[in-house]
Amino acid sequence: MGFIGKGLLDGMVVTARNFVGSYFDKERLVTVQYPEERVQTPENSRTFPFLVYDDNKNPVDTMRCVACKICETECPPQCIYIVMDRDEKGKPRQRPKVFDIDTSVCMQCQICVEVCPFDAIKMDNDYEKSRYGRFDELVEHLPDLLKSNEYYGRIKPTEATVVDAKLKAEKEKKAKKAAPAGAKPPTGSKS
Amino acid sequence: MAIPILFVLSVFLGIFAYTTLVERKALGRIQNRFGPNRVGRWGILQPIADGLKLLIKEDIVPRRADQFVHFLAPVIAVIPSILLFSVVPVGTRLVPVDLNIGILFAFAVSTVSVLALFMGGWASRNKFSLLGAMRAVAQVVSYEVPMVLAAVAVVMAVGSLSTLRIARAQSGGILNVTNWFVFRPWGFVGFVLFTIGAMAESARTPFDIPEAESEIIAGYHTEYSGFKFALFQMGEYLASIAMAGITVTMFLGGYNGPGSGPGWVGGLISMFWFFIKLAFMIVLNIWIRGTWPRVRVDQLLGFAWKVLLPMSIANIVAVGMWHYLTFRPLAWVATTLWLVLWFVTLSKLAATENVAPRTYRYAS
Amino acid sequence: MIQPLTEEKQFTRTPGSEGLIETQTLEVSIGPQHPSTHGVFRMDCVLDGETVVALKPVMGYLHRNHEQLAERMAWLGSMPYTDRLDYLNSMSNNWAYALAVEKLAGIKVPEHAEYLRVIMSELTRILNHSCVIGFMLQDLGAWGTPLLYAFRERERILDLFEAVSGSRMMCNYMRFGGVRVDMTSKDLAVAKNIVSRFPRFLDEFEMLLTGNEVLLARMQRIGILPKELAINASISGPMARASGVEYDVRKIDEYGVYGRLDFRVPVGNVGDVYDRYYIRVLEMRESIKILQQALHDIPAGPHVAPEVKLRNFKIPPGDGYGRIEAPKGELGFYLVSDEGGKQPYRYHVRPPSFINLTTLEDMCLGHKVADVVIILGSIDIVLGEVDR
Amino acid sequence: METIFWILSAITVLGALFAIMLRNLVHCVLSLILFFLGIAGHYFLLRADFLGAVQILIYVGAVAVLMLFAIMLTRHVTGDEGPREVLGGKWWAGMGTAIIIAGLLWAIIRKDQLAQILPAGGAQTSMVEIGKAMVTDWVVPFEAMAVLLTAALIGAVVIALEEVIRRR
Repeated sequence: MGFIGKGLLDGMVVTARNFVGSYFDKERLVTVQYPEERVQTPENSRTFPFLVYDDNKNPVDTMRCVACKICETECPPQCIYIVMDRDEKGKPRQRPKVFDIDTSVCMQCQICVEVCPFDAIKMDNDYEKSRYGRFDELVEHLPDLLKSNEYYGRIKPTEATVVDAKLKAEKEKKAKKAAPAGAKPPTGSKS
Repeated sequence: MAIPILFVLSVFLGIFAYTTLVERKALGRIQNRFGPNRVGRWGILQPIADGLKLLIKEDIVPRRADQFVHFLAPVIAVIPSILLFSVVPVGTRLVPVDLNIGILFAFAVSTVSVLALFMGGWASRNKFSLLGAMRAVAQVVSYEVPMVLAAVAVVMAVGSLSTLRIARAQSGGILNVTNWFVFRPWGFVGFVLFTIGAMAESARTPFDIPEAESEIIAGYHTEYSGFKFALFQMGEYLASIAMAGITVTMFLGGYNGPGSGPGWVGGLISMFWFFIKLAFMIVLNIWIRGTWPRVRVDQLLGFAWKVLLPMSIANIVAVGMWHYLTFRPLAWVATTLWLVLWFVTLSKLAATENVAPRTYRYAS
Repeated sequence: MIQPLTEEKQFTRTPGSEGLIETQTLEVSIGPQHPSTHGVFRMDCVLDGETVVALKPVMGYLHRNHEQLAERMAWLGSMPYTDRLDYLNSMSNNWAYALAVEKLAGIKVPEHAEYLRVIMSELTRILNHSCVIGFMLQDLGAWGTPLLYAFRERERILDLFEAVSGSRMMCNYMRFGGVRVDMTSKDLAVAKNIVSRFPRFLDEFEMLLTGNEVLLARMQRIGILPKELAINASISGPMARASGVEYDVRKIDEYGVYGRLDFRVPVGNVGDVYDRYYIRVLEMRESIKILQQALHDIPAGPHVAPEVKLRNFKIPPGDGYGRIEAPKGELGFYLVSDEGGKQPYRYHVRPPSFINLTTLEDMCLGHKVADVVIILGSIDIVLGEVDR
Repeated sequence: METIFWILSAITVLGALFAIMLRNLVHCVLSLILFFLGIAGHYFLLRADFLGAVQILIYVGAVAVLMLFAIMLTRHVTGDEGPREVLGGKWWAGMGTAIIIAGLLWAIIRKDQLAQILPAGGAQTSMVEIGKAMVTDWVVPFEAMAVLLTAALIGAVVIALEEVIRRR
C-alpha cells in the first residue's frame, strides 16, 4: 500500500493533471461559453412541437393539420387544446381554429408526432423559449406554432426527406386515382 | 508605524479579495470548468462585483435570534484576523509591529476568532448553526495545542518569540535558502504539523467541519446574509492568509531568498520572496481543497490528539537533540531517525482495522 | 419510529461511550431543503451531540401520482412518465416498463432492438454509477471535483443519448417491441469511442479516490448493512451485492440478450459505504465489458417489432410483472389489464431506491451526522423514484 | 495613557458586572470574556506583553471556551432563558465579600505597597527573563505547580473513570 498519505498525494497528482490539462486539452475542458458559443444540437434533438405548413404565402390554408384531435387525446400530459375551424354555416373546415400547446405542461415526449397520421406536427429544436410570465405567456397559440416545411427541412434534414418523399408518393397515388381534391387539405410537396 | 499598518490593511485586503478569485478560478480549472470569467477580462472585477452584491443584499436576521450577539459575531470574526497581520514580517524593511512576543501574540489573537464562530452559531438559534458552533469550538481548541507545540520547536531553535528574529535566524546559507527551517528534519515535520494545524484553525478543507455544507448547511453562518456573511468569509480568508504568512515566516524562511538583504533593493527583493511563498501556501490550500474529501469531526479530534500532539512533542525533543548534537551530520541522522521512528509508530497506532484495502469476489 | 420526545426521554446516553455524561438530545430535521438529501427528502434525526440516536425518513414531497396517472391513459402514454421516475436513468426505466408490457401482450422483440436496449441500459448504468460516486463524494465534502469529473464523462453519454433519442435525460426511447429510433452507424461509432475511453477515466477516477486515506477513514465500517437484513428488507442492486447477496436480475432472468453476454457480478463482504462505492466501480468495469461485446455483436435487423401499433394498442386481460436490473436495483412494473385493454387497470412500480431507502435508520444509528449524509448518498436514491 | 486606563477599567468592571448579572448563561460567559480581555488590556498597558498575551491565550482561548463547551453540553443550549436569581437570595454574602475586598484594597493602597511591587516605568518583562526566573529562583514553586496540575489532571481522569465503572 505504500506509505500513509500516498492516496492523498495521488489524488493531488490527478487534480494537478486536470488543472494543467484544462488549459491545453479540449477533452478536459468541456464547458461551452453559452451565449457566444453554442453546441450544435443533433438532428434528433427535440424541444416543443410545431405545426407544419407547405406554402409560405398562405400558411393558414396550407397547414397539414386537419384538427383530427388524435394528438390531443394521445398527449400524455394533455397539453394540447384544439378547436376545429368552421365556416359560416357551421360546416367543419378540417383545420384548427384554435391550436394551443401549453409548453409549461408539455414534456417534450414526441408522442403527438408519432401518432399524427398527417405528418402535421413535428418537434422543434429551438431551446431558447424563455418567457417572462409563468402562465399565459407559456401557452403557444396557432400563429406561433405554424412553421414552414422549409424550416422543418432545415432543422431535421434526414427526417424531412423521408417525410417529403412519403407525402409526395401519397399525393401521386391520389392524383392517379384522379379524384378531385375538393375540401381535402392540400398535401405537402417541396414547393 | 503608520505606513506599515496602511500597507498591511491595503495589501492584505487586496490579497484577500483576489484570493477568492484565484481560488474560484483554480478550483474551476481543477474541476475542468472555467471559473468566473464574465466580470471584466478573466473575471478580474469579480471580487468587486461580489462585494457590491453582498453589500446591497438584504440583511436577514432571524426573529428569534439573539440580536446583539448575532450582530457582534461577524465583527469579532474580522478583527483578530486583521490583527494577525501585524506580526508578519513582510520584508526586511517592513514589519508592521515588531513585538517581542510575536508568535504568542499571533496565537492569542487567533484563539479569539473561535469566539466569533461560537457567537454566530449560538446566536442564530438554528440547530445547524449550533452544531457548527460546537464543532468549531471543539476543533479550534484541539488544534491549538499541536500548533503551539509545533511553533515551540521553532521558538526553541531561535530563542525568541519575535517573528522578526525568527525570520532573521533563517537568513544566510547558500543563496539565503539553505538555512530555512523547512530544510531541517525537525523543521520539515514542524512545517507539516503547523500547516495542518493552520488549515484546521482557519477551517479550510479538509477540515471545514464547522461549515460543512453537505452536512450542516453552512454551519455557524447559516443564518447570515449580506455583508455579515461577507465579514465571516473575510475573517476566515484573512485568517488563513495570515496563518500562511506565519507559516512562511516560521518555516519557509520568511522573506529570505536569493538577493534579499537589508538595503532598499534587498528589501524589495525580500518582499517579492515573501509574497511568492505566501502565494505558494495559498495555492497549496486551494489545491488541497480541490482534491480531498472532508474528515469527520471525531476523526479530526482523534487525529489532533492521537497523532499531531505526540508528533509535535517528539518534534520538540528533536529540536533539543539538534541543539545539543553540535556535530551536524550526526544531528541530521539522529533527529531524522527519531522523527521517522515516531512517524512510523504513530501511523501504526493510528491505523486501525477500520481502514484497510479490500478484495472483492464475483458471484458464481 | 420516533416517539414524540417526552420529558422522561429527553436525556440519553451516547451509544458507544456508555454514559459518560448524560446529555440532552437535539431533534434536527435534515431536509426537505438540504444540500445533501438529493432532492426533497427529510430525515427527522434525533441527535445526541453529533451521534444519531433515532432517524425517521420522511418521504412524499415529490409525490406526483405516477401510478394513478398511468391508470388513466393509454399504455404508451406512461412511457414518457417512466423517464421521470429515476430521472438519471430514463433508458432503463423505459426498458422495465416496455418489458412488462411485452410480457403481458406477448410481443417478441427483434434481436437488433434487444442489443440496442442492452447498449443503452449499460451506458445508463455507467452514467449512473459514476455520477452516484460523484454525488457521494460531494456529500463527503470533496467540493465537487469527482462529481464534475463524472459529469464530464456523463456529458459524452448524454450527447449520444440526445443524438439517438432526441433528448438528453428524458429519452422516451423504447417502444413496445423495440426502440423508437435506430442507432445509425455514426452513433454506434460514438458509442464505441465512449466505451473505449471510459476505462481510462475510471483509472483516473480511482487514482483520485480509491486510495485516499480520508475517504477510506470516512467510508469503511460506516453504515453497515448486514446480509440478513439486506435480504429481509428486499434490498436489491449494488447495495445488496455490497452486503454479499448474490442477486442480479441480469443473471437470474437473463432478460434481453444478457444470457449471451459474458460478464461477472462483483459482490462485497462487509456491506459498508466503502463496499457500496467500490462495487459500483467494479460494476462499471463489467458494464464496459458488456458494452464492448454488445457493440461488437450487434446484428442487423428491424429496430422495432413491425406488428406493434402505436395507436389503439390493446392488451388482452391478464397481469404481468416485468423487472430489470436498473442501476439502482431491481426495477419492476406490475401491470394488470382488464377487458378494454386500452389502459392498465392496475399499474404498480417496484422502485429500487424506495425499497433500499427503508433500511436507512438501521444503517445510520450510532453514527454521526456527517455519516448520515454519506450513507444516504451510498444508497443512491432519486426522489422521483422514491415518491413517484 | 490615563484615558486608556479608564476606558479599559470601565470595560473590565462592566464585563465583570454583566458576567454575574445577566440572565442568559451564554451572555454571562461572553461578558466574562470581555472582562478577561479588559484584564489583558491592563497587562499590555503595564507593558507586561507576555502576561497579556498569555492571559488572552489561556483565559479567552482555553478557559472561556471550555466554559462555553460545558454550557453547550447542558440544557438550554438553544437559548431558552430560564429565570435566574443573581445571588440566590444570599445578598448578605455578596455584601460581606465586597466589604472584605474593599478593606483589603484600602489597606494595600494606604500602605503604598503598589509602588514597591511595580518598578517605575512599568515592568520590562521579556520571555527570556521570565523563563530564567522560572527555572532558577522559582524552580521549586514552578515544579510544585506542575505536579499539582498533573495531579489534578489524573484526578479528573480517575473520577471520570470511576463514573464510567459505576454506570456499568
